[in-house]
Amino acid sequence: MLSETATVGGIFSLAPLVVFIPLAGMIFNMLFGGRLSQKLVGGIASAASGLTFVIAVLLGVALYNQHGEPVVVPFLEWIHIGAFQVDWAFRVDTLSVTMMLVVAGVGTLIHVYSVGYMHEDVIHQGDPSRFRRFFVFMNLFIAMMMILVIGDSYLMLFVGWEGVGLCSYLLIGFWYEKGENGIGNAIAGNKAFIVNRIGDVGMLLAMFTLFWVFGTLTFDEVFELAPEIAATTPAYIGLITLFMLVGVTGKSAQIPLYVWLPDAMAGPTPVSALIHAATMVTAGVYLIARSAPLYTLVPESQNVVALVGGLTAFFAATIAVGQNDIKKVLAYSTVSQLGFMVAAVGMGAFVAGMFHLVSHAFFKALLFLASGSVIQGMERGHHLEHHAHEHDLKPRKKKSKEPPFDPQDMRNMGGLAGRMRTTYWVYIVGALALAGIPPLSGFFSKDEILLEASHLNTTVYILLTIAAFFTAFYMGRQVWMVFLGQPRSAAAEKAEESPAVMTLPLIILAVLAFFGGLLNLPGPHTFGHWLEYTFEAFHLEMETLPFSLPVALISTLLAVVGILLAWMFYGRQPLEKGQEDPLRGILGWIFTGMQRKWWVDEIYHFLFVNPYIQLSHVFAEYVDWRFWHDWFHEVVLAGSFNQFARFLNFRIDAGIIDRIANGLGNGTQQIAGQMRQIQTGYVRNYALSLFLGVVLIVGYILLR
Amino acid sequence: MSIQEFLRDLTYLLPFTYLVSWAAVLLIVDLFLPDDRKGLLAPLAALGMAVGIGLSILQVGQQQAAFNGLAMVDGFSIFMNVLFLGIGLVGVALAYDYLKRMGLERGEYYILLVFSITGMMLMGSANDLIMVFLALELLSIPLYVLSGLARPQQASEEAGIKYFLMGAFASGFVVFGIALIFGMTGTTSIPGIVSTVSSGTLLNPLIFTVGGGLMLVGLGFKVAVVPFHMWTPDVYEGAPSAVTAFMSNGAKAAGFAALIRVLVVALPSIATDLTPVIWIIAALTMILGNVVAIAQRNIKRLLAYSSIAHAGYILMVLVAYGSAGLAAQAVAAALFYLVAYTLTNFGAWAVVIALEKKEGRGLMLEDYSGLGNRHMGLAVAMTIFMLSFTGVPPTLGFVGKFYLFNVVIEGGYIWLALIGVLTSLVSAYYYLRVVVYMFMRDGEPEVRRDVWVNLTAGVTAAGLVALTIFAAPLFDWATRAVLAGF
Amino acid sequence: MMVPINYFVALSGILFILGAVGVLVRRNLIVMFMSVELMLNAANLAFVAYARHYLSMDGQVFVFFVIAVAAAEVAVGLSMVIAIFRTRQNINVDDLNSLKG
Amino acid sequence: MIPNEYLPIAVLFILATGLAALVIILGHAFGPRRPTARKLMPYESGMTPIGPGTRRIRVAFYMIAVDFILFDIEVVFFLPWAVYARELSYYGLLVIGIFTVLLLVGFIYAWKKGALEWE
Repeated sequence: MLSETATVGGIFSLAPLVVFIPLAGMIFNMLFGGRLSQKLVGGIASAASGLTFVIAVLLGVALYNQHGEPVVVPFLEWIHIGAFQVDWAFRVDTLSVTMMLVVAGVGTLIHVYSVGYMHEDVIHQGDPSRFRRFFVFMNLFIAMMMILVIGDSYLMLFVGWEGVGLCSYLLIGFWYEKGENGIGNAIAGNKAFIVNRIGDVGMLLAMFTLFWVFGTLTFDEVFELAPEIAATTPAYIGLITLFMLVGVTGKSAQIPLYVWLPDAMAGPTPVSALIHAATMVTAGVYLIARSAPLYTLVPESQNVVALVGGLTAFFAATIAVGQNDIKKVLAYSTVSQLGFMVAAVGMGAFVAGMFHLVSHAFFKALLFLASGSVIQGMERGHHLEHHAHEHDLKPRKKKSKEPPFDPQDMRNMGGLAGRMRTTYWVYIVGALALAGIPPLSGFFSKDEILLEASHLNTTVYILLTIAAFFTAFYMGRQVWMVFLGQPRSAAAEKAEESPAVMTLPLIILAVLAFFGGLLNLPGPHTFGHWLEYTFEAFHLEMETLPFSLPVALISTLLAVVGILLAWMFYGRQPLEKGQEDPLRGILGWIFTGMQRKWWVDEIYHFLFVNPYIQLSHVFAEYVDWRFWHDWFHEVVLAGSFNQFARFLNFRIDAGIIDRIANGLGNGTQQIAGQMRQIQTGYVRNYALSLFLGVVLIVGYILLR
Repeated sequence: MSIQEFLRDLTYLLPFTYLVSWAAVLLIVDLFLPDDRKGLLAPLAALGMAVGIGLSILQVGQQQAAFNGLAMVDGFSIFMNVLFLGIGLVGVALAYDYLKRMGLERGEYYILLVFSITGMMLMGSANDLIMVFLALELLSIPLYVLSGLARPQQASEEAGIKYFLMGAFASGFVVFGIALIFGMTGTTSIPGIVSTVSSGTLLNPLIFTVGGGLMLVGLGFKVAVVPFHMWTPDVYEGAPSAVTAFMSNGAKAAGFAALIRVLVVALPSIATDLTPVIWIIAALTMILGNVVAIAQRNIKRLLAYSSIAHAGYILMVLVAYGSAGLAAQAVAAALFYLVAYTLTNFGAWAVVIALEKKEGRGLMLEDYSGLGNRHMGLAVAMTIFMLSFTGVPPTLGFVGKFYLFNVVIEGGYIWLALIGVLTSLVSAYYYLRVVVYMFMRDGEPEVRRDVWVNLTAGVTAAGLVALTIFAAPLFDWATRAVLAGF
Repeated sequence: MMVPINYFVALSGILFILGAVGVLVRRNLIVMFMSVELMLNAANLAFVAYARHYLSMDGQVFVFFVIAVAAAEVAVGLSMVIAIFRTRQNINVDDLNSLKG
Repeated sequence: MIPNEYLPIAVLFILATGLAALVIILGHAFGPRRPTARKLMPYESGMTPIGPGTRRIRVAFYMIAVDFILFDIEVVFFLPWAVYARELSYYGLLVIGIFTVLLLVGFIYAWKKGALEWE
């Protein structure tokens, strides 16, 4: 204890800086960024992120020096109500430091990469003034993510949770006026926002229940009390953990709320890498790991979580097989891998889940960034091609008839290996890591999850193993379609490698993705022991399973088979330009299902959005009391007639799947539009409302 | 009562008596100002209120009854006085350029504003139902006139007469309610009522509760809760924006001050009897305000519905108050939320005023398109206000909502809290739409640059974020203000 | 023998409701004001009656204030009606509905 | 119950109302109706009516009326003071003095604003 108080004054007092440095970077760029060059703006933002990483490392070292003893650094008193108090306190323990290291480390690399990427992107999209905005948002995101992981209470976690959601929303809609029909990106942002809101309701309910039951939101106090409450009324804890799961399905894109993540790829690629692959979406995994002392008390909840994770892993992996958009494949792969992590932490294999979180952050960030490099390479090629033919293009003005060129469509690629060598090699590393080929990082982390699953939950184990097979297959498919074979478009022929500022972070990430497995080799279990400090503080026993050869063999074998199959379909005989996907012939409607994402969006639309809109109409009819119309003049009568007509005329607008968000919005708008008609503008009407209120109140009092 | 006592009591109420005299002086000064120099009254009125704040602060720590217990000086009244005078100051700051620009520069504005403030201050210190009634009228009547200030514009006239008619109607209920309470207790003094109730010598508890219910109607009208809210959108839209900005904060704060004094202090037994009624009113208010706001395209109307919705949130604490041991905490949460709401609301109105043009143009959501590109600062400030309205961290609105919900949950009203949370999620839809318009639509909004309006927007925005960190001391202050008198 | 207090209160209640209904059903602004006045005076009646019942001055004092405030209200209302009449040549409340929704 | 002293009055009221109603109803029921222009004319004490029956009153009249109401009603506060002026002595004088001064300020304001001008 003495050592603890002594060190709080030491390096640990730096803890608040992990939030304030990125904030400072953000504010600086906001105030002065307009007058600085792009390089300087990007440099400052990257430096802020890098400095945060340095602090995180220092915290980690300090923590190691005192054998992982958790430290709470008080910062400010925040909310005091009676006995209830929540302070701004920073919790430094091995779990939070791990998250900080990942967020700041990967974040810094992505910042550096973005300096190159955004430089070109803003030119391509035609608004260089947004370069600064991008880095402002990115720094804000780092700050918010830090609040999320370092907070000492569920309330602070929630603040960060909302904050990163806001950043995600802002960055998905970064090119808000672009996308399909000029609103595609905005709709994607909206969808992410609304779907996450559903998850947030879960989070809020969880917090309310927590507070109601425990009377506090601080981690230590909650976990201290939890066993007591579990002994008397375990239902409370079950409720809390299930509500939390709803939040997790929203933020970490699990069934049934995963639909927003693929659409979120509308944001710039570095955003997809940082927020929608490496960090923010793993917040749900972190939340469950953080709440381990609660989850371990209710095995029923654990089962639900594990099953949700397993199903998601499997389900999303099948969808990824059918995608042609390079980023969509990775997006569904992310959903699937998040499923692995959620399944792991759900089963109680917190170390395995966190380990996979870390290695996934490495290789998935790598893959996304590399895909960004590919996309820009394609765009550069397209640009060159366009310019080369400019003079002989002039006479024939058929350009508008051709569908617009899509630099993200893998069917337009092929043969890029020769033109983009660095990108190709790092992509191979990332893909092999993701596929789980030893000795890359993905193998070890995935293997550990499978190992735990084989002991804890057979259903989940089977689901995950099949998912792992699909993973290898779709990554093989992608590599062959993108990099090997012959170019299938003029742009692919002219594609160019990206500048060093982009490839350097790629190489570093590739090294991390390659050697990341060393963190937690089966024997020494370094990472496991590191995390145990945190869990032991709450008296959770973490047993380490011995390495199991059969499990490793099966998964490796399946991965190799997957890659071989991919080679059979896409490698042996590379895809020709305009050629149908060979899988369609073999799988038939199943492949269509994969391509169409199993019609989930359509089903949601049919099951929720449409009934919602219908219901809102019916409801509105009743809310919009006839009374008002009868009472007053024809204006209102005519209005109600029109509403009725509109109600009858309303046609089921099927097919606009991606407008779930808009659908929800419109429904509410309808209700609102109906309700505002009560406000007729006639004073006597208002007086009547007031009088009715009086009559009701007095009536209640007298008749009660 | 001797002359000495009389003079002593006058000094107890010094901020109030001083401000009334100052208003009278302004009235005379106005007569001697030429028509194009009426703007001079603005600094004079501001000076008067600034001095008033100083006088109020000097009273901190005092606790006295004045004029045979008609009025009280206590922590609560001082807190409210400072709040009201601050509201008045911002009201002047927002109006100075606006009135000139709109061709409405009339001396009456500043004078009526000061008179209205005196009414609010009286409301804060009222310790007798006579005072409550007088204060209510003293603050309302100038507001009726102010709403119609822009005559002969039809919208303004309509707003004035609607507000007046409904206000007079509602005060009829208040007076009758007071009559019934007086009839059942034989006194109008708040402590007297309290002792009659606790001694159990009520003539008829049922009629007494009806009286309380009728007072609730009148005060509910002032703070605009469903179903007594109908005047709000029309009046907010029709009245000149500067007036609306002042009214929406001042009248609401005063209304809640009175609700707290009357329902919570004087009629605790009624407060619990009426709990189901207030529960329903609060729920309806939150739902209706937030849902109907979605359909609004006019920013003034949108803010009007928003103000209705927030009245619902604050009213929740009067539900929770009935639970034992929560009184001080509930009232403190309400005061805190009131302050957060006032800051946010003033900021939002400052932006509205900056964008408004003559003849009611520049008030549609579309007119906010592209504000983010053209006037980054203003747009960021507006974003902060919208976030604070929604209750998103890190803004004071979030902390305020947190305290409110906390009290409500502790009182055991989980469902009410749930409605509150869900409706504030709904509210995100229309608040963020303003943000979407500002940052994600293109347009060329014209903005009037006025230093006072900009200052208001900047200071409130910065305050909303910065004060989040000092939430605890602020809340402590609110709690102390309450505990001193309760 | 005194008239029982309840008679006064009942009368005042009836007058009050008459006034309230008047506000609801009349369209002429001036008549609506008069109805509001009726409500206030109904309350005054109750005050005076109770004041006599309790032999206390409080109720009567209150009546004074109500009367004074009512006068102020009437003055404001009347001025507004005049202003509206000048712009619209009409004081029918149902024509005042440009603000709504 | 209604006290006995009031009974005769109540009887008188009922009788008077009933009789008046009876006469009017009977007249309506049995009287012949032969309207002429002259009969339909409003009754103005035998003079020929000039102009419409409900005449619009000039706005200035209302303005004066408003001022009258205000200052007339305020006199109500002088009454109790006048009754107890002796007992209240200087204290009463001071209070009513303050009240008068405030009233005076209002009066000066109205005056200077031209509220008392007829045109």
